[in-house]
Amino acid sequence: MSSFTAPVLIYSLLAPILIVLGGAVIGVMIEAFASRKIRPVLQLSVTIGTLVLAFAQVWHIRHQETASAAMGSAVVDGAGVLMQGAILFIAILGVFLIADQENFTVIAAAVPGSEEETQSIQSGEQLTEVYPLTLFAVAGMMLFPVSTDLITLFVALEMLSLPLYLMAGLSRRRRLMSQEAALKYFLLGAFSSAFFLFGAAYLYGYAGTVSLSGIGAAITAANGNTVFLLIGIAFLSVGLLFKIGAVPFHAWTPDVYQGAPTPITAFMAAATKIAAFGALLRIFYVGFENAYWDWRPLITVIAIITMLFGSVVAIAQRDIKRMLAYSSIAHAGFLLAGVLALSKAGLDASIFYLIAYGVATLGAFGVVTLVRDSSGEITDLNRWAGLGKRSPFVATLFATFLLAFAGIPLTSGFIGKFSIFSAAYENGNKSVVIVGVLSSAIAAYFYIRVIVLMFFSDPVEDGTSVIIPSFLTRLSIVTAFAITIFLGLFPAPLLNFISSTAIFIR
Amino acid sequence: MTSNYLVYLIALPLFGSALLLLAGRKADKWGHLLGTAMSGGAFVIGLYEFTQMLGRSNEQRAVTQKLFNWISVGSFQVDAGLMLDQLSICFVLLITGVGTLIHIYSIAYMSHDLDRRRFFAFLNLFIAAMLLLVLGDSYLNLYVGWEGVGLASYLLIGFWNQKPTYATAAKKAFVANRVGDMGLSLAIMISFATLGTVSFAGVKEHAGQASTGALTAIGIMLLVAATGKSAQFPLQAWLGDAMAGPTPVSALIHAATMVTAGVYLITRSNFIFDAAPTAQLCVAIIGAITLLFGAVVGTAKDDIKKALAASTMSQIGYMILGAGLGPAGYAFAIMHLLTHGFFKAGMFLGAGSVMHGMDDEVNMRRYGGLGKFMPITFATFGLGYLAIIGVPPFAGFYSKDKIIEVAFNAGGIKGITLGSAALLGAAITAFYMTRVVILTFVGNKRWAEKAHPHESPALMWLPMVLLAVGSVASGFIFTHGNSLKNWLAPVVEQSPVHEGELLKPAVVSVLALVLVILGVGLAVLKYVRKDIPLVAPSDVSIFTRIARRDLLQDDFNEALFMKTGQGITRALVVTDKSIVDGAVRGVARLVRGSGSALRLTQTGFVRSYAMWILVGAIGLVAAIWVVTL
Amino acid sequence: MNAANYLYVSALLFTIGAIGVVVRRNAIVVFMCVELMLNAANLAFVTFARINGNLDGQVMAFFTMVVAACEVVVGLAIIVTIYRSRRSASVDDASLLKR
Amino acid sequence: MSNVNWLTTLGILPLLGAVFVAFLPKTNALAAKRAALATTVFVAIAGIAMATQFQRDNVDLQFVESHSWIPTFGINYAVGVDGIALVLILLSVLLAPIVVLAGWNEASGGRWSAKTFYILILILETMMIGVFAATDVFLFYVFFEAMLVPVYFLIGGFGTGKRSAAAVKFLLYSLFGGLLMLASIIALYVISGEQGGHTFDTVTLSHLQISSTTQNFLFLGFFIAFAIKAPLWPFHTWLPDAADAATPGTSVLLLGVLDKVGTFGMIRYCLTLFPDATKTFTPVILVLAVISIIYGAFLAIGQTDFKRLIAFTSISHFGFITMGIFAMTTQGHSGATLYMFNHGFSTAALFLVAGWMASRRGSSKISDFGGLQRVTPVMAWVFFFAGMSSLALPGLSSFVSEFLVLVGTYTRYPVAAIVGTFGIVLAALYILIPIQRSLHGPIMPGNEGLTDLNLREKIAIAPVIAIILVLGFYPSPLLNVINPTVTHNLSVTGHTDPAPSIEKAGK
Repeated sequence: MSSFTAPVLIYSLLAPILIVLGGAVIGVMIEAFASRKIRPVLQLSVTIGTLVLAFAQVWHIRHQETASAAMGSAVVDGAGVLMQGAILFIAILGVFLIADQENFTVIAAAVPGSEEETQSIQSGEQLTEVYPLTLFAVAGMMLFPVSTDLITLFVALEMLSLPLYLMAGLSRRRRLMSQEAALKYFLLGAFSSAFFLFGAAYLYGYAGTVSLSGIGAAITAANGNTVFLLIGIAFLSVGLLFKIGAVPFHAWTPDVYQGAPTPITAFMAAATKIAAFGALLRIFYVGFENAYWDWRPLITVIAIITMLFGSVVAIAQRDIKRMLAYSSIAHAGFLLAGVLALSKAGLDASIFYLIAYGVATLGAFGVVTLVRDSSGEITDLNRWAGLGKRSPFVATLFATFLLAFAGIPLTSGFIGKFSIFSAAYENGNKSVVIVGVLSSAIAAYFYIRVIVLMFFSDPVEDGTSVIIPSFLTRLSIVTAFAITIFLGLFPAPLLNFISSTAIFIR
Repeated sequence: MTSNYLVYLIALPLFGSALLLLAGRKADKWGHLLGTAMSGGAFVIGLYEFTQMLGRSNEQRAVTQKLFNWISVGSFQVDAGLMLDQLSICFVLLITGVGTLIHIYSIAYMSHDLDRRRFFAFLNLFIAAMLLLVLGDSYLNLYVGWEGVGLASYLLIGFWNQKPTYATAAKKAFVANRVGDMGLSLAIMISFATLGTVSFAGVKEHAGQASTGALTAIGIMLLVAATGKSAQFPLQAWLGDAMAGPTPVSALIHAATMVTAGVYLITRSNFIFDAAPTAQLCVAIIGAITLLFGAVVGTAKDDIKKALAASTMSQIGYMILGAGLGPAGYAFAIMHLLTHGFFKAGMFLGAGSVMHGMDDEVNMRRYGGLGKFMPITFATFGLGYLAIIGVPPFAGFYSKDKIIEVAFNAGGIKGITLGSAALLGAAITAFYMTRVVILTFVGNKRWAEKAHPHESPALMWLPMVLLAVGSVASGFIFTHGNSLKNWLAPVVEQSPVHEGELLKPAVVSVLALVLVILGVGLAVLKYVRKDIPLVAPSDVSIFTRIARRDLLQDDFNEALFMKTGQGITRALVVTDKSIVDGAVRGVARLVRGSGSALRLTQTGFVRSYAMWILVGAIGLVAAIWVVTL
Repeated sequence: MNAANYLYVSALLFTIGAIGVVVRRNAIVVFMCVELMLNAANLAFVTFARINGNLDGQVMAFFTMVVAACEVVVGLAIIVTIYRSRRSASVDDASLLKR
Repeated sequence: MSNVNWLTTLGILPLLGAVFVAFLPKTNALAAKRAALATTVFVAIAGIAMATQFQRDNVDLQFVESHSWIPTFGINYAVGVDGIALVLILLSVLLAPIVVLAGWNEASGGRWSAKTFYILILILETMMIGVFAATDVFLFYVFFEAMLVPVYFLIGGFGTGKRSAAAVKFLLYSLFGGLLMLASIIALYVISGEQGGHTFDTVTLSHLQISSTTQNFLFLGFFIAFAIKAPLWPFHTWLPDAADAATPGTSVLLLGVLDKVGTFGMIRYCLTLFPDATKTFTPVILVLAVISIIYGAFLAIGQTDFKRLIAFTSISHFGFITMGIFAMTTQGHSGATLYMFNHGFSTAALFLVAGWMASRRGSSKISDFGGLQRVTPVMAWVFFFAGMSSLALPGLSSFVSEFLVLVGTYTRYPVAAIVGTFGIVLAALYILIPIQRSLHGPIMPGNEGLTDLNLREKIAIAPVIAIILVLGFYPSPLLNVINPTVTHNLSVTGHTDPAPSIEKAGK
C-alpha cells in the first residue's frame, strides 16, 4: 500500500482566514445557545474581537511569502496580505455601522406589515445572525484574492456572495425593496457565477490544470487549443466583472445598493470591491499575463464604457444611495485602468486606490445612515436640502467624502486617481487616461450638486433630521474621514509600504 | 545745458491742484488765491528761464533736466526728463501768462459758484499737464501731458455736469481725444520699432536712416493725434460742444493753449515731416479743409461762444496749414498760434463778460447795442476783432498773411489751392466776425426785460485789457526783424531759401485786405440797421441749414460710428449670451440629457439585467474572437 | 466516441440554461436554469478531466455540487420570503427598484 | 537671511490665523473680523519684509525650500520665487488686508457666520501664496485645484443673486480645465520617468526632450486650463456670473489674484516647459487675445450692471496681458507682469467702490444711480479715479504696463498691437458711459439719502490709490525685480527682441 503523505498546510499563514471562520462558527453557536438578552453584545464583541485578531495575524505575517501555504491552492504574498488587511480594516469599520441595529429587521422571514413583525419590533429584540454572516463573507473575501487555483477561487467567490445575498434582504424598513434587492442580487449573482464556472472549465480544458500559474505557463508555452483559452478568459471575466460592477454587468449594483440596509451596502460596496479586484488583478497579472494581447483591448473598452456610463447616469439620480452606486460603477472603471497597466506601478496604484476608495465609501454610506425621519432613513436627495444648516459637521464630513470621490487635491481620492492614471498612461493606455479625466469632470458635477444641495439651499421642514449617532458609528465615520484627509496630505507612508510589499508570486 | 528749475514749472500748479482737491471745503476761502499764485509762480519761473535763454547764444539756449529713469525694459528706455528750448519757451510763457490772467479773471467770474475751489484745482491741473506736454523731452512724456490736458479739459467741460448735455459734451471731447491719442501711441510704437527710441533727440538723430515709408506712417499717426487734440477735420466735432464749460475754460483751453497742442506736436516733429513729404502734404490739406470748415460753420452760429469756437477751429486750421508747409511755415504757424492766443483768449473773455452782464445769455440774437453798456468789453473785443480779421497793424495781420503768403509760395497746384483756400478763409473770417460784433455790440437792443447789462468788475476787465494789448502789439514784435523766425531757427532748421516766390508779399497783403473788406462789407449790409429776428428764421437756404448743423459733422459721426458701434455692442451681447455661453450650457444639457436617457436602461426587471449580462458575455466572446483573428 | 460531443452537449445545456434565465418568469424556474448552467459546466469539467487525464476536473465537479447545494439553501430561503410577502414568485413583479 | 524659510512661513501664517478664528465664538463676528484683519496685515508686512530680502539681479529661484513629500512619485514640497512670482505674491498679500477691511460687513449677507467667511478668506490667502510659490508642478496643481474650494464656498455661501448657480459654474468650468492639465501633468511625469527619474521639478522638466506632437498636446492641456482661469475668450463666460454673484471682496480676490494664476502659468509652465509648442500656437493665441480685448470691451459697454461691467473690462485687460506674454519680447513680458500687478489694484478699486455703492443703494444696476458726484463726492471721485486707472490714463500705473505691452507686441506683431490699440478708445467708452450715468447728471430719486465713504472705507481704499499713483510715476521698483527674470526666461526659451528696423537695414 502506497505511503500516505499528509498535505502540508502552513497554519500560521492561513490563520487570518481560519480565525475569521472560527469566529463565524462561534457566532453560529451563540445564535444557537446564548439567550436573546446577551446575544447582541456577545455577538458584537466576538465579531470585532475576531476581526481584530485576524488583522493582527495579517500584520504579523506581512513579510512572509510562499506559494505553498495550502498545497498551492492559496498563496501568501505582499499583494494578498495587503488586500486581506484592507478587507479586515474595512470590515471592522463596517461592523461598527452594522452594530446600529436600527437598520435591521428582527425576523427576516416575517411578512412585511404582519402581526408577527410588529410584535417583534415592539419586543425590542435584535437580529444578530448578521454578525456570523458578515464573518463568513469576510472569510470569503479574504480567500478570494489569495486563492491561486480555479477551485479555490470559485469556492471563495460563493463564500463571499451567499452571505451577502442574505444580508441584502435584512432591512427593517422598506422590506419589499430589501427583499427584491436580495432576490435580484441572488439570481444575477448565481447567473454570473455560472459563467465564471463555465469559463473556469474551459481554462482547465486549455491548460490541463486549475492553478493560475499553470495556466500562465501553458499560455507561455502556447500549446493547447486557443479557442478554449479565449472562451475561458471571456466567461471567467464575466463572473469577475459582474462582482466589480463593470458595464454591462453592472445592472444589479444600483438596485442592490439601494435596497440593502445601508450599513450592509457600505460594507459590501467597500469590501467586495477590494476582494473582487484583488482576485481580478491576480488572475490577469499571474494567469493571463502573457495573453494580454487578447484581453487588453476588451478591458480597455469596458473600462471606458464603465467610466462614462457610471458618471453620466449618476447625474440623473434622485436617490443618494443610487447615486453612490453609479459613482461606484464609475470608480470600477477607473480601477480597471489599473488592471490594464499590467505593471508594478499599476498594482500599487490599484491597491492604494482600493483602500482610499473603500474607506471613503464606508464613510459616505455611514453618513447616509444618520439622515432620517420618523419612518427611517432619508435617501431622497431633495430632502437632503439644507443639511449643512441643520448639522454642519455631518454635512462637512459628507462633502469631504464626495470631494474625495471627485478626486479634489488634498483628499485621498486625488492621490489615488493620479497614481492609477499615471500607471495606465505609462503603459500606453492614453485613451483610458483621457476618457478617465473627462468622465471625472462629468462625475464632479453630481458630487458638487449634492454639496450645493446640502450647503446652498435652504432646509425644508419635513421632519428630516440627523440623529445623534451611536459611539461606534461615530467612530467609524470619523476614522474614515481622518484617513481620507490624511492620505490626501501624507500619502507617502502608505504608498511606500505598498510599493515595498505589493507583489504577486507565482 | 541743464537747469534744475524746470520741474518746478510743473510741480507748482500740480501741487496746487492736489492741495485744493485734497483739502476739500476747508480751502474754499483761499483756494482761488492759491491756484492763481501757483500759476503766477510758474509764469515767474518761465520768465526767469526766458531771460536766462536770452543771455545765451542761439545754439546754447536749450536746457534739459533729467529727473529719474521712468520706464526701462530691455532697449525701451524712457527717462522722466524735461527739455526747454526756444519752441517750448514760447508755449511756457503763453500757457503760464494767459493762464494766470484767466485765473485772475475766473476769481470774479466764478465767484458765485459753490465749487470755485474745485474749478481752480482743475485749472491748475491743466496748467501742469500742458506744461508737461510742452516740456517733455520724449514722445512718451509728451503723451502723459497730452492725455493729462485731455483729462483736465474733460473735467472742466463737465464742470457743471449736473446738466446731462454738458456731461455728454465732456464725454464726447474725451472720446474724440482718445481717438487722436490712439494715433499718438501708434506713432510712438512705430518710432520705437523702427528707430529704437522715443526721445525727441534720439528720433531726430536717427530719422535720417529710417525708410520714408516708416516716417510717413509716423507722420500720419502724429497728424491723427493732432486732429484729435486740435479739433481738426475729421475729429473736429467735439469743440463746439466743449463750449459747455465755463467761459474762462473756453478761453484758456479751447482757444489759447490746449487746442494748439497739435500745432506744437507737428512743429516739434519737424524732422519727421520734413523727411516724409506725403505726410506733410496731408497736414497742409487737413489744415486747409479745417480752416474753411470752421469759417463756414462760424457764419451760421447764433450762440456767441459757438461762433468763437468755430473761428478757433478755423484759425488753428491756419496754423496746421502753416506747419504743413514745412520749414518755411513752422515759424509763422507758431507766430499765429501766439497771436491767436492773445486775441482769441481776449475775445472769449469778452464773451464771458457779456454773458456775465446778460445773466448767461449766449444767443447773440438777444444781444445788440451792448457797446454803450459795457464799453471796456466792447473796446477789448473790438481790438481782438481787428486782429483776427487781419487788419494792419494788428497781430493777426502779420501772422495770417505770412501763412497765406507761404502757402502760395509752396508753388504749383499745391500752392495755388492752399493759398486761395487760405485767402477765401480770410474773407469768410472777416464776414462772420463782423457779424458777431454787430449782433452783439451795435444795433438795437433785443434782450429780455429783466436783463440789465452792466460792465464787469475790474478783476475781469483787467485781463481783457492786457490781452487786448497783446493782440495789438504781438504781431509787430514777432515779425520785427524776423525775431521769432530766427529765435526758432535752431529748433526748426531752415531749409535754404526756396524757389522763386509766386507772389510778392505786398500783393498777398493787398489781396487779403481786399477780400477782408469784402467780407466786412457783406456782413455790414446784411446785419446793420436791420431788425434781427429773435429766433433764427427757418425759411433759409439748405446751405444755411447745413451750416447751422455744423456741416452735418455730428449726423455723420452718429450714422457712421455711434450707430454701428451700438449695433456691434448689441449683437455681441446677444452672441455672448446665446452662442458662447450657449455652447457651454449646451454641453451641460447634453450630458444631463444623456444621463436621463441612459437611466431608462435600468428597467427594474431582473430578466432584462440578465439579458445585459448574456449579451455582454456573448459580446466579449465575439470581441475577443475578432481581436485574435 | 469523440470527446468534442460531450463539450457540445455541455455548451447546449449551458445555452438552454442561460436562455431559460432570460425568458422564464417564475423565480424557481429561473433558479433551476442557473442550476442547469452549473451542471453544464460540471459536464465540461469532467470531460476535460478525461481529456487531460487528471482528476482536478472531477474534484471541481464535486465542489460545484456542494456549492450548488448551498446556493439552493440560500436561494430558496430568499424566494420563499419574497413569495410570502408578495404572494407571487414572478420575478417581473419584483421591480420596485428601477431607474 | 536664507536661514529663514520665508515662503513657508508666509504661507503658514494665514492658516494659523484661520485656526485661531475657528476657535473664536460664533456669535462674536467682530472678533473674527479683527483677527482676520490682524493676520492679513501681519502677513502683508512679512511679505514686504521678504521682498526686501530678494536679490534683484539673481535670476535663480530664491527663498528656495525643498522637502520630499511623496517620494514614490518623486513629488517634493518645493517652493521658491523668481521676480514674477514675487511680484504676484506681493499682490496677493497686499490685497488681502484691503479686502478684509473694505468688506467689513460683507459676511452679513451670507448663509453662515462671519467667522466662516474669514476662515475661508484666510485659507484662500494661504493657497494664493502657495500657488505662486510652488516650483513643483504637482504641488502647483494641488494648490491650483484646492484653491477652487474656498472660492466656491465664498461665492455660493456669501454671494448675492444666483450665487449657487454661479459658484457651480465657476467650479465645474475650472475643474474641467484643471483635469485637462492633470492629464498633461501625468504625461510629463511619465516622460520624465523615461528620461531619468520621475520628477515634478519645474527646472528639470524644462530640460526634457519631448517630441513636437506630444508637446503640442501637453501644451494645450496646460493652456486651456490657464485660458479658462485667465479668462480668455471664448472660455470667459463663467467670470461675469461669478463676479456678479460674489461679494465685492471675493470678486477682488477672484479677478485680482486667482485669475492671475492663469497668466502666471502661461509664463511659468506653458512657455518654459514647452517652448516649441508655444511657438507653434502663438498666432492662434494672439488672435484669441486680441479678440478678448475688443470683445470684452464691447460687452463691457453693453452691460447694465456695474459688477458685470467690471468683469468684462477685466476680460479685455486679460486679453492685453496674454497678448503681451505671447509677443515674446522683454517689453511684452515685463509689461504683462506689471499689468497683472496693476490690474489687481485698479480692479480692486473699481470693485470695492462699486460694492460700496451697491450696498448703499441696494442695487448694482447702473440705471439706479445718478448725480452721485453731488450726493457722495468722495465716493464719486474715488470711483472716477478707479475708472481712470482702468482706462490706463498716463500717469497712473496701468498706463505703464499697458503701453509696455502694446509697444512690446508691436515690435514683433504690429497688426495685433494696432488692433489692440483700438481697445484704448473702447476703454474710454466703457468707463465714461457708466461714470456719466451714475456720477453726473441730476440726482436720481432714491440716491439723495446715500451716505459718503466712512473712515474705514477711506483707510481701505487709500493704499490702493497711493500704489496706483506712485507706480504710475515710478514703476522702477517693480520693473527692476521683473526684468531680470523676464530676460532670463526669454533667453533660455530662445527668444530675442527684434532689433529696430534701421539697424536691420544697416546689417
